[in-house]
Amino acid sequence: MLYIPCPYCGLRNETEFHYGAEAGVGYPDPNTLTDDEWAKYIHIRANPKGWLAERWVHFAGCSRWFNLWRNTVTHEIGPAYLPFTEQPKAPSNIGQEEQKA
Amino acid sequence: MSEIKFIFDDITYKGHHGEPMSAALLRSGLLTITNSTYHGRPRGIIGLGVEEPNAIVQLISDTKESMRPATVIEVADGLHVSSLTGVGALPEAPDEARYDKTNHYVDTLVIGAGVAGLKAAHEHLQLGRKVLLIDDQPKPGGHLLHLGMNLPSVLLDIFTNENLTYVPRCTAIGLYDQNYIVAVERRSDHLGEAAPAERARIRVWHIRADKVVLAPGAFQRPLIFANNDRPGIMLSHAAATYVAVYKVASFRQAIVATIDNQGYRDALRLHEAGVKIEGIYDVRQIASGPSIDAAKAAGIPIRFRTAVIDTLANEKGACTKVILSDIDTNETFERSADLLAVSGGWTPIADLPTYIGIKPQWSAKHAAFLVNHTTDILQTAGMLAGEFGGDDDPAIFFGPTLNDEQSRVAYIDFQRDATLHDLKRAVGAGLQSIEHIKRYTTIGTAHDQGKTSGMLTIGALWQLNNSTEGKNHSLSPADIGTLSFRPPYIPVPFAALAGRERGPLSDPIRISPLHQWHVAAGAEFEDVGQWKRPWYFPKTGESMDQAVRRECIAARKGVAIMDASTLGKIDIQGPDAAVFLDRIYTNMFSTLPEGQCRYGLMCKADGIVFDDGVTTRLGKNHFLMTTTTGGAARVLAWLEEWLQTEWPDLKVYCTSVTEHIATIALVGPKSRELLQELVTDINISKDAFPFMHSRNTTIDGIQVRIARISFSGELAFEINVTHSYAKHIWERLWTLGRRYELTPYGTETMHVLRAEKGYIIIGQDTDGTQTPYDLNMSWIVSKKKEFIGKRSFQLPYLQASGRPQLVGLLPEDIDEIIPEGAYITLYSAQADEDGKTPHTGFVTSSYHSPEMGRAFALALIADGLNRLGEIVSIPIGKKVLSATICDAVFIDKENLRRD
Amino acid sequence: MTNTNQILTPGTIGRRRAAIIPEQPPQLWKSVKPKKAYDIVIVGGGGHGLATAYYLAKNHGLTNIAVVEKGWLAGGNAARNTTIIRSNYLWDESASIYEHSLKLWETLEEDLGYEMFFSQRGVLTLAHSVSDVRSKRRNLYANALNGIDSEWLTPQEVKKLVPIINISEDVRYPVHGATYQPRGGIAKHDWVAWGYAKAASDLGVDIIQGTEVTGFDIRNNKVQGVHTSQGTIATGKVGLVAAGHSSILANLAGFSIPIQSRPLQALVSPLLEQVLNTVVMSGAVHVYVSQAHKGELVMGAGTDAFNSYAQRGGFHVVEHQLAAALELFPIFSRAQVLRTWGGIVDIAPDASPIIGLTPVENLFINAGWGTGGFKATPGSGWVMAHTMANGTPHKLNKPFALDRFATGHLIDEHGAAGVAH
Amino acid sequence: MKESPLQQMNLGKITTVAIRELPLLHTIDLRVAPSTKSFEAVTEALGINLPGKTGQFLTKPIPSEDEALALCLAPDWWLILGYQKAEHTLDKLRLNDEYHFSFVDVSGQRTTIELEGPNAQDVLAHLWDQDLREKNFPVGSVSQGLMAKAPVIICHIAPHRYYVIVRSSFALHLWSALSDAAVEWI
Repeated sequence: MLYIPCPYCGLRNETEFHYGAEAGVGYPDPNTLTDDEWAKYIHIRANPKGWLAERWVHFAGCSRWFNLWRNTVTHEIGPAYLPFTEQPKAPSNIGQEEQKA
Repeated sequence: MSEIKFIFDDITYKGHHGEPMSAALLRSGLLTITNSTYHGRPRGIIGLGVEEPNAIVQLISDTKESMRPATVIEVADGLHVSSLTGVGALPEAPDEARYDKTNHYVDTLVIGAGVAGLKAAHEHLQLGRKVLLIDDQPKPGGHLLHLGMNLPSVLLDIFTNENLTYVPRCTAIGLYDQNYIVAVERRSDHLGEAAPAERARIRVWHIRADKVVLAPGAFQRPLIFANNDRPGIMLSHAAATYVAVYKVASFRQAIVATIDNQGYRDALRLHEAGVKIEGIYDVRQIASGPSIDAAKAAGIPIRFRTAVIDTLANEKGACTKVILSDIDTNETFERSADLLAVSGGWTPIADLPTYIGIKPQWSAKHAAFLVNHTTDILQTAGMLAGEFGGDDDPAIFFGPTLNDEQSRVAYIDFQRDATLHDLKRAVGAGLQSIEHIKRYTTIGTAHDQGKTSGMLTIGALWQLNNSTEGKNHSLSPADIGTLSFRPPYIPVPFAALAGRERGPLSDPIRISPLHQWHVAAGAEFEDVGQWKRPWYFPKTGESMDQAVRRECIAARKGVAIMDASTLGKIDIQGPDAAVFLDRIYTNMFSTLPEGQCRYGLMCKADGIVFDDGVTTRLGKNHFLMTTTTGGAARVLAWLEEWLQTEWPDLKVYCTSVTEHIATIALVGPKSRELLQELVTDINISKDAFPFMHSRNTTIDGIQVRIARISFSGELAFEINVTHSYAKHIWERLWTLGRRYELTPYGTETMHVLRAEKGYIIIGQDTDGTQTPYDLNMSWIVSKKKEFIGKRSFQLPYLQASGRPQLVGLLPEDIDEIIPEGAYITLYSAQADEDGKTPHTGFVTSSYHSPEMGRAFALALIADGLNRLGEIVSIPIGKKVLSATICDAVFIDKENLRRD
Repeated sequence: MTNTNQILTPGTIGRRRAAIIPEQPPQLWKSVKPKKAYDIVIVGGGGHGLATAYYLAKNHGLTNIAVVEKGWLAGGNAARNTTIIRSNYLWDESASIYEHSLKLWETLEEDLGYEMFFSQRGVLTLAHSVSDVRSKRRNLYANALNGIDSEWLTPQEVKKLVPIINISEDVRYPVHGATYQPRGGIAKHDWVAWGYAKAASDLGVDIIQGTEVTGFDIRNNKVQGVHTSQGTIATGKVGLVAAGHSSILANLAGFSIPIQSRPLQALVSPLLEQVLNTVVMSGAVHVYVSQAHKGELVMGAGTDAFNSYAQRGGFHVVEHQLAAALELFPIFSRAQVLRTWGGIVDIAPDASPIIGLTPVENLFINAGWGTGGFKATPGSGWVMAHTMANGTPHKLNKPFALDRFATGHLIDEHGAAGVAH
Repeated sequence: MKESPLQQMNLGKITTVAIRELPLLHTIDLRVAPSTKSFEAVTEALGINLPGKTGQFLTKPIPSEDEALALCLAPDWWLILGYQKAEHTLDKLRLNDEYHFSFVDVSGQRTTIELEGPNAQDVLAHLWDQDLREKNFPVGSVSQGLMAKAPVIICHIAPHRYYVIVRSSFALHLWSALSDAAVEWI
């Protein structure tokens, strides 16, 4: 039972959310794409081991969509951010930069 | 402690209320509890708690429950138990017990009320935090309880702190991400017959803690030697506790075999309780510490570098003699004992942290795997973290070298009867990974999940590796790896985890405001998602077919009424509402005049139809969308997703009004006449109120919106009214409708009526692979605008010829209703040599039409629209039906009846 | 082959000895260090990878093969599934490949010379509503035309076959009938993989454990070797058969596949006297249960909703699963959950596998079996071996090509499979 | 003529927990982006003071309506309970494209169940998996979620007093679930 930070409602159990796969895949202009490119938009989303910026919607709460960094191996939860806002760096990167500083 | 009586295997035993059943049985002198699962060997109690592999019994009191360790059953009046041989049985009687669940959020959760856990609780309370302390024992104290000692007052004081919630008999079974813990509290079995009826027998706790302290303690390990499974051979800590604390006086003469100082402490306790200690046999070269000094002072004989190698038994199988071996000379000798107490070292309970991927680390000093872990949110304490108390000094030793014959009876997993021989065989078969060896030998897969056998397996493998040709001496048990633990930490009854989700509470039942009327009218119901919808309304003695025919005729010839309240309804407002709908639906909505309705179809981006319904323009910037019953939540989520994540510039708000608005469909040629009696504010004549128009008016002063929408092809009115007035309006229509023989109908009749008109049902005439073109609905696909899914129509396969298309089917036999889902073949098609018959489509909807007086169907048929008039076959078992492909609209192709 | 037909009356107080398990053979497979070069490298030592290697050796005479496994052999989904075998799929393409697999199952023990407790005890798939009945019956008619044994059972007939099931109308979602495939059943998952491993090893296939593939040597869009944690292995052909990790490997080879990796959980009870002699599945209420040979109830839970490689899922999924199971089987109330575990399943957009060529020459992929991979093990290995040996797909896996997502020719088993196993 | 989903059912006792339906509360769903011209126009026309933060509610948001409540469910989403005369005040604004808001009467969409008594929170905790601790859900808080799988809105009205606002079609189901959860206290 992941504990997911809704940007509006705060921490809530995962059963209140629906998953929306990789974040930041915008709707392309369909008419400029080849069939392959269109298929890629429809069907292919990142599936990495490790940190993934992904979309969630708090369907049982405020019904808002948001993006979230989450680690697919450790289930660590990173920062949440709103659509159309700047994507924060992946948590591991944040850590590295802090170490350098 | 009051004395009680309980029954085990039909014999009555006495015990003290609340003590472990194992203690009472041992006190009565019962050593052999059962026979082992595969080898049939007599077995007795070896442990103190959930680690017990042998004494697994079955509760018979109330509902039978198998596979419970006798070491954790608290005896109470009325307890009735029988033995098992490793195979449980399920109860035939229904389980009348209640089970519940609760959710708990807390600052600090402490798991384990031993000294380490109590200290942690104390610390966190001192910091002003709220603490939840859970422990699987009936009383706090952990190890101290086994030693018969009282808690120090500083730890006792925490129980009066109002910030502490202490839950005994509560076992953490799982640790999950973000400090989510599932625990199981046993709440009534220990009360026996005194348990209140309304009390939940087991409560499952879902706990989320800001911080978790794990102080679960440790299990003592047995040792591997030949015939190490005989009744009378016990873990030394358990034996000493039964004798010293529970006053078990059944043993006269004991041998203690040990690899650490714990054996000495236990020997002392046995000695002090009056058991003669024949000797302490220690595998170590030398040992020191207060416990050794004390044992010497007590005059207990001690011999070093000596290990048990075998045992002998009496006719009942119980241990009578112990064969010992000098490790350096291999000289063996025999000693008599009715108790062999073994101390093989401690195995800290590392299960919970491993569930979230924290790996235990080997410590040679402790001869154990530890989890010494501290983060902001999770911390281990006590023995798990390596706090063994300082007087243990264990050897890394799991058993002496045994020959082939001895290793066949040297048990590692008692419950699975898995031996050292099995382990050697697995290694010989070429297996290296401990996971393979576990699977090959089945070690660790029984009820106790390897609580005692897991570490023995690792140790035995390590010893086997070290002994082969003298190499690998640098290996440690850590190089063997650890076995994976899997939740739950202890077995949990299904019923406990199902909790209150039983019967009607297992999934919500959704009902319309007219539900009670339908029930009173004798409706048969159909499950549509979570909704209960009237399926048909049989009159006394009527079959479903008869009822549906009557209902269909009423709708086509007179007037009929249906509850359509379950349809999804979404209020859509905003300056860009029309633009938005143009993008969502395949057809145009920006051109829809105010006060009018239009049917719309929506696709996913892959071009596949996913919902449909009628949308009404209530105002310039205001629409009311209806969706399918099952699609309501899905469609609203779909709209929100596009608005929020793709088109935030569109000024549109969507609001669900599914339950706010109840919808009553009044259908049939006499519907206008009937409605006219109630609606006096507006003119509802054909010309004043045309098809697909919507009007606001009142009935009995109640605001209603009436729409000229028809899902049957008949003249029809949909009356929309707020939830709280729905029943009043329905009953008014019902009362007035008597003169018209107003007939209520359900979903089955609705389906027949719409199929006669070729109207689709999403999910019945579609299966998630149809484009609008496949449904012969090219008329609804706008060429003038972009909409979701349009691009996919260009994909080669979606525009290929030969795709299944929606058509009608008329069976040759007019009374033969083709089964829905039946597959269609070319006329007179035959199976090939593989037994396969090529098909050309399948039947989606099929009914008898009272209007046509015959059976008819809708079907998806390859290239069907170009094959009208063709005769096809439908094999049904051994029968082959024939039918003719036809247009999907069977009745009133000119749409004359709807006005 | 084993078939336990005796069913004890539920509730008999247990004093029974457990069924004897046959001993494992004294020799299984040899674990070896990798050679410098092989004709073929199979990435992934699970059931499908081992079956591929076996059929390459047996059917195509190719034995200079390495199976490279990151962890321990068959330690992924092969060790984590609920062992259900059936072939009654909806679409012709699926039915054909799964039926081919089932036919192989029927002679597999003889073929491999290895006991794997294959038991054709039948698979019931329950229907709980009017629409559920309609779609299940459609499946049945489709199966009939595909020559697959499948029949419709009324609730009373279901009860006869499974006496412990509750067919009353009182449950939240009553049983309205079921499809039944008598030839379906179960097998012991570990032993299936071990049987293939032993047989492949006996034919000369190298089994290399504890070796992770870290990249591919690709030149002129042609694979030349695999980089591993034990060095580079040169090879002419590579097969990616690593369920759960298919996306990662495809990315290493420079292309993307439409796969998402999700946790799928299952659970098991302690040994119980035999009460259930048929596999019972219900997509509508999420119940997948059988009783294994030794007596434990084996149940599949649902997939979690999000991507994960953690091999663990949420406990709420298990709790929901048990609630659903008790509605159908009230007798399970005091059965215990002994152990839960999670696997990682590859989910493709149409819930059908991807088997065939990739954009890289001589690099082949076998992925996307979702929750249904176990039953496909023999068939999957068979067609993958054919595809790799010949460089072109077998007719059975041709429809399951990667390019179907661009043409739109999906094989959408969602409706039929649900989260089915 | 009006009927509520639970017909004013009640159970329990105030010394432990009393559970009853508060039927037929007039309810308005308001959607408008905060800090916009539309927001100002709408709140002015309604004469209402709206809570600014998701998860908060205001009692007496309208000076003339003593019993009214305004719940903030999302940054641009409010539910206003007990405000009878709201509708007509916005008619003019609706016709003006410069304003972007949505205002929907949803009185029939949900009904309200009140739990009151020292064990009210215990009963809720049996069915509600959100954090009810004072520090995270003090009086004045509102939250949406799932209770016994039914979508609900919970308000912490006063110490030991909660509203559970449930979708009408789920109301009877939720009532059964609450009765079951409360069994050890009633």
